[in-house]
Order: sequence, then C-alpha cells, then structure tokens
Amino acid sequence: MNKPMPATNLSYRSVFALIFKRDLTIALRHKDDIINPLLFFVIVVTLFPLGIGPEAQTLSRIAPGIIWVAALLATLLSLDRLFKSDHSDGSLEQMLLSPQPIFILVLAKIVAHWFITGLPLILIAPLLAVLLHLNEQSYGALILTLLLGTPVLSLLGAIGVALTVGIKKGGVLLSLLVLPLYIPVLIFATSAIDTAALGLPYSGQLAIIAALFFGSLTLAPFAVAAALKVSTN
Amino acid sequence: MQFESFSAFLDMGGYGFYVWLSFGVSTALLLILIVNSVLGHKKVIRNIAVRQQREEKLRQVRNQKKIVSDNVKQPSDTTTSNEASQ
Amino acid sequence: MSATNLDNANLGVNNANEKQSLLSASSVTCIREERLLFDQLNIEINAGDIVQVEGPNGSGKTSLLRILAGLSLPYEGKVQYRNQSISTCQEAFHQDLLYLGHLPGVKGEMSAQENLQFNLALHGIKSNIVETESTLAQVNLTGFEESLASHLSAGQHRKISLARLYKSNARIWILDEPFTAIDKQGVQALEQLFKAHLTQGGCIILTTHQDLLTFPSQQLKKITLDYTFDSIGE
Amino acid sequence: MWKWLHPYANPEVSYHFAGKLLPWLTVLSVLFLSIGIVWALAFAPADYQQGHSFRIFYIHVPAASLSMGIYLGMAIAAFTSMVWQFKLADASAAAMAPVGAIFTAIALITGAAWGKPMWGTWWIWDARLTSELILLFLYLGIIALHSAFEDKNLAGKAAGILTLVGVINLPIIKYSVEWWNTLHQGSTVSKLGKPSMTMDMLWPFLFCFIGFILLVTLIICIRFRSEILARNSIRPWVRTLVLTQTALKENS
Repeated sequence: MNKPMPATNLSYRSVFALIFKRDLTIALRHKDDIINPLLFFVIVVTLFPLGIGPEAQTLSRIAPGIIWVAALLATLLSLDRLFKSDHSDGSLEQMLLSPQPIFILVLAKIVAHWFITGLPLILIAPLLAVLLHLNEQSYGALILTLLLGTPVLSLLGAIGVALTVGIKKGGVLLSLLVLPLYIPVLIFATSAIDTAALGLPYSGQLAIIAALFFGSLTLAPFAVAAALKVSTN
Repeated sequence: MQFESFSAFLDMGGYGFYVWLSFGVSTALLLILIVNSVLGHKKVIRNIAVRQQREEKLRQVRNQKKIVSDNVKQPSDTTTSNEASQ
Repeated sequence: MSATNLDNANLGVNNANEKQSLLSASSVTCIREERLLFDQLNIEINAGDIVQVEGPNGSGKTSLLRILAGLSLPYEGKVQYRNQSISTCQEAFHQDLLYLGHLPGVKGEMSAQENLQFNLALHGIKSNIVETESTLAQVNLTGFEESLASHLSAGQHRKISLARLYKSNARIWILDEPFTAIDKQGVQALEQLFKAHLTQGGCIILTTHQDLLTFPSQQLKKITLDYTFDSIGE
Repeated sequence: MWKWLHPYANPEVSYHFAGKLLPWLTVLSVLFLSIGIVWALAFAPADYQQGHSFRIFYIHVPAASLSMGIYLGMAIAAFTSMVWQFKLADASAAAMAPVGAIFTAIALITGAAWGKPMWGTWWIWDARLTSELILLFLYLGIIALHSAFEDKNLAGKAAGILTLVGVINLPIIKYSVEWWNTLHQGSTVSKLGKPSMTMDMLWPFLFCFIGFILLVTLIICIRFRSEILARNSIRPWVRTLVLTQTALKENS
C-alpha cells in the first residue's frame, strides 16, 4: 500500500491559469479592491482643475502629466493587495512551498493584478482626458502608453510589495521604494502624448516603453520571487 | 595665493556666500556622519553588553528555579540536544 | 524513487538498513532577534518516523519546522532531502512535502470547497466536487462546503487546511500545532490518519501540546528545545 | 582563485583588519583633504568665466562621483552576497548606504549653491541634479528598508535585492532624465559644465578627490565594524571583546 510517487508537475500554462483564476475570483468577490483605486484615480484628476483653474489651454497642456501621475498613484494604492492578504493568511507560504515554479506563480499574480487595477484605469482614462481637454490627437497615444506602461508599473511595484509585505508599516515605505523606479515610464509616456499632440510620430517613445515592459516582464518576477523568500523567512 | 587680503578671501570675488555655504554644509554633514558612525560603534557595543548582562541575570533566575523544581520531583531525563549543551 | 526504499519504509523500518533518510538536518543553527534558539542540531527522519518537537514558547519550535520545510534559511548548517540539499532539489522536495503552519492559508473570499480544491490543485492533485465533498466530510465540514470561508470559524479554517492531509500524496508532513482548535473526536481521527500515513511510508514532524500517547515509543521521536542564552559554540 | 579571500570572509579577521586600517586612513585622509581643500580655496586659480564660484567644483564633483561610486560598490556587495552567500558583503553594503546618501546630499546642496550664481536660481531641473535627486531617493529607500527589518540578515538580503533592482534602473533613469532634459530645456541654459581644467586646477582637484575617497573608506570601515559586531553578537569572540571593552571603560 505504498502511496504513489507524486506525479504532480502541472504545465506552466495550467499553473498560470490556476493562480490567475483564483486571484480574479477573489477580486470579483471583494469589489472594493477594484473600485477604490479607480475612484481615487478619478478624484485626483478632478482635483487638478479645481486647484489650477478651468482654462482649457492650461489643462490640455498638463493633462498627460496629470493623468499619468494619477494613474501611477492609483497603481501604488492598489499594489498592497497583491501579496498582503496572501501573506497574512498563510496562502503565500503554501504557494512558495508548492512544487510549481515561483516565477510562474508570481507572474500570474501580477497579471491578475493588472487585469483588476490597470485595465479599468485604461478604460476610464479617455473619459478623464475629456474633462482635462486633452488634445484630440493625443487619445491614441494616451491609450497606447497606458496599455504598455501600466503593466510596467504593476511589475516594478510587485518588487516593492514583495520586499515590504512582511513589514508592519510597509505602506509609506513602499512608495519610497517604488516611485523612483517609475520615473522612466512617466517621462516617456507623457512625452509620447505631448508629441502626439503636435501631430508628430511618437513611435520612438512607445518603443522605449515597450522595451521597459519586456525588460521588467523578464526580470521582475525573479526579483519578486527572491524578495518573497526573504519576506516569508 | 590668489587673494590679496583675508577679506578678499572671504568675499571670493562676490561669490563668498555660495562658496562658504557649500564648504560649510559639506563639512557639517561629514562631521555629523563621522560622529554618528563613531557613536554608532559605541552604541552597538553598549547594546551587546546590556543584553549580555540581562541574559546573565535571566540565566541565574532560571538555574535557581530549576534547582528548586529538581528538588521537588525527580526529573525524567528524556531530553536531548540543547539541554545537554547548557 | 527506488522501490527498495519504499519497501523498507513499508515495514516501518528505521534501522541500519535504511541509509537514505527522507529528511535530515545537519548541524543546524538558528538565530532569531539576536538570540540563539538552537545550535548544531542534528535530526534524521526516516520513513515511518513521527517526530514531536517540544519546548516552551519562544524556544524555536516553529523556527525549526520552517527551517526543515525550507521556508527559513538556517544561520548555519543544512537541510537535506534524500541526501540532497533542499535548495538544489526544490521541486522534488516540494512535491513530497506538505507543510501546515500557524496560518491556515484559507482565503475568506472562497468557499471551503474552492479553498480545498485550490490547495490540492497547487500540488497537482485534481479533484472534482464529489471528491472534495467526501474529503470535507472527513473533517466534519459537511454542510459547509459552499459557505465562504470568511463566514466560518478559525477552527473550521484549520479543518479546511487539514483536509488536504486526506488527499495528499506527499510523504513528508510538517505540521505546526495541527490540533489547535480541533475537538477531541477530530484529534482521534487525525491520529488515525497519522498512523495510516506512517505505515504507508510517510513521516511526520509536528509540534503539539498534546501527548501523542497512542504512538509506540520506538516510533515516536522527541526533540526537546529549551530556552537558552548561549553563545554559539565554535 | 578566491582562496586568498578566504581568511577575510571570517568576521573576526575582517573586524580586526578594518580596525588596523583605521589610524592609517585617518592620518591619510586628514592629510590629503587639508592640503586639497586649502589649495582649492586659496591657491587654485579662479575660472575665467565662473570666477571664484568655481571653487565649489572641488567638492561638488568628487561628491557626485563618489555618490555613484558608492552605489556601485553597494551593488557589487549585494551581488556577491546573493550569489556566494557571503554574509560580510551584506554588512559592508549596510555600512555604505548612509555614507552614499550623505555624499549625494552634499552633491545636491553644492550643486544648488553653485547653480544660484550661475543660473540665478537655486534649483534647476538640470539632468545631473535631477538624477542626483533620484539617486538620493534610492539611497533613502535602501536605508529605510534596512531599518524596517528587525533581523539584520533579512534586512541585508531585502536591501540587496532593492540595490540590484536600483542598479539596473539607474542607467535607465539617468538616460531618461537626460533625454527629458534636452527635450524641455533646449540649449538656453548652459549645464554645469566641466570647464577645461588647467594643471594648476587639476592638482588640488586630485588631492581633494583622493582625500574624499580615503575619508569614505574610513567612515565605511568604522560602520562596517559596527555592522559586524551587531550581526555576530552571539559569537563568543564578540562577547569577550565587548566584555573587555566595557571593563576598560569602567576602569578609566
């Protein structure tokens, strides 16, 4: 009556699907996590015209920066839920001790996080762009930069969360760790939108953001995995 | 020597404030860093000494307790590892 | 995965014939918050062994279990799975390992059934609804399959995580206080399960405040940790 | 190949080795810095364009390059610690972080003080100053992460990961900031340039630079020793060392 030797190697794809499905299920049953960062995003953006004044010209000049900075802060706000609850109820430990590669687990969690927080931002951004009188030629650039840029925010942010997840007051620390890393994305994204407003090609900036995306996609999960091992120690 | 008088040296050709500000702030920051490092070293030693003393006290208390409890009932020694090393 | 190995284990043998121990720790030293918890600890766990780690609070029981599971790195020393360092054969080790810590690893947003199903799937065990229902019945959770875990008690969370034991095909079980919040009947059922696991060639390392009287003394090893203030012996 | 390094991997040996270096480093750094600073302030010629404000250069440039250099050193230490499980490397990285942060702050402040007479404003979003500012944030993040962990070994590992992520990002940040700068500033503002240096400017600069390098090494050695002690506090050699030190203090 030997127990069968476990043959439990799932394919990468099914591991990814398993985690991805789980995280989406949890998020959909706990909708605050999706709605709150989104509300934050909308409110921050609407505060700017109130603070600066309603002149369409000024607003359209600074609209790319406002939308991107607000998106950045909203992502930062939502990052916490990426590993925090899993860490505090012990499921993170279980995942790290499962026979599945941590790289895939982490990647699935980050992608799920982006679906929950990044995608809604992109969907609502054009609406806010209208409020800020964004130049009409820039909408395409706005969507494209958000589409390529917000995953970078999630990936780099995941490193910060993984490092601070075991710390009691990690929230403020997280912003200190993560925000400097976001600077290149911010610079190239806003510049792409500005360039688009002038009717010039912005594929150069987009290519750089894409490079940042692929770079962080390949490197960040390893850093996250290493950081999680430290945090659960 | 580039300056004719001490006041000219202080004035730095009109840039005195900025030059002396830079040198002053840099010196101050470096001094703070050095003092902090030296004090930090002493603090580490003091902390270790304090903990050592506290542990010594706790150990004495525990040994006394052990003696008392050993007298009360005969201990059954099933233990391994760390107890032996004590 | 040599067959002889398993056969030996099957007989409950942990004598000289069995050279390749399932899990072993050699000269493991652990330090937490600048205090030495244990120093130069050697442990060898063979198939059929049940090891109880004892000691007062703060003596490093949980730390030892976490080191054995590979969650924490020891300050010094190494942990080996079948004579291989657990960091080099991580995947094989994790396939053969089931660790239940203080935290149950149960998500409040998912039902008892979904939790169990996910936890099993993570270890590559596919299970359908009928199977999970019967497994949950074994830990007395019949009727709670569909309820969200956030509506259940801490003891029930514990049970959900323990339910995995019934379906696990891992041989090394590392259990940190598995009996907390479990009633007497549940404890008895678990002990039965442990015995079955041991006769099937598994091994168990656990911490508990209960006395495991039902196990014969040659099978039950004890490791006692003490609260020390020593410095590391060089 | 790394055999010769082995004795220094022992914390006790490196502690005493660093201790032996301290007096030498102190004497040499005081010597070089006093010669360099006096030379720079009083004897070096004024720049023909920037006048005497150019003397800030003698601190600003060494501080700026050291701030980058220390970060690089930290990254190398983090890498060795991660790949070879070399615990002392973590201690040295922890010793470097505050030193690097202070030098970054010095580079920023002197940069601002130099900029005021040159540009007429304290702060300008110049590429070099901006990347120094971001470097300061990275340093502060690492220091904060160090202090957030109770366990020094874990803190070292976490900070090591962050340092390596930072060192990959730093060139990207620097490049993006430079690119952004040229995009927005155009050529109207002249950067904090490196004016062509004559030999009588180069010598005091070299003295200052070497002096600062020695000072940095000195401070890192002091902090490195504290880090070693704190990380090995339960080792018998540390205990006897602490006992003798406290006994000495009580006697005096």
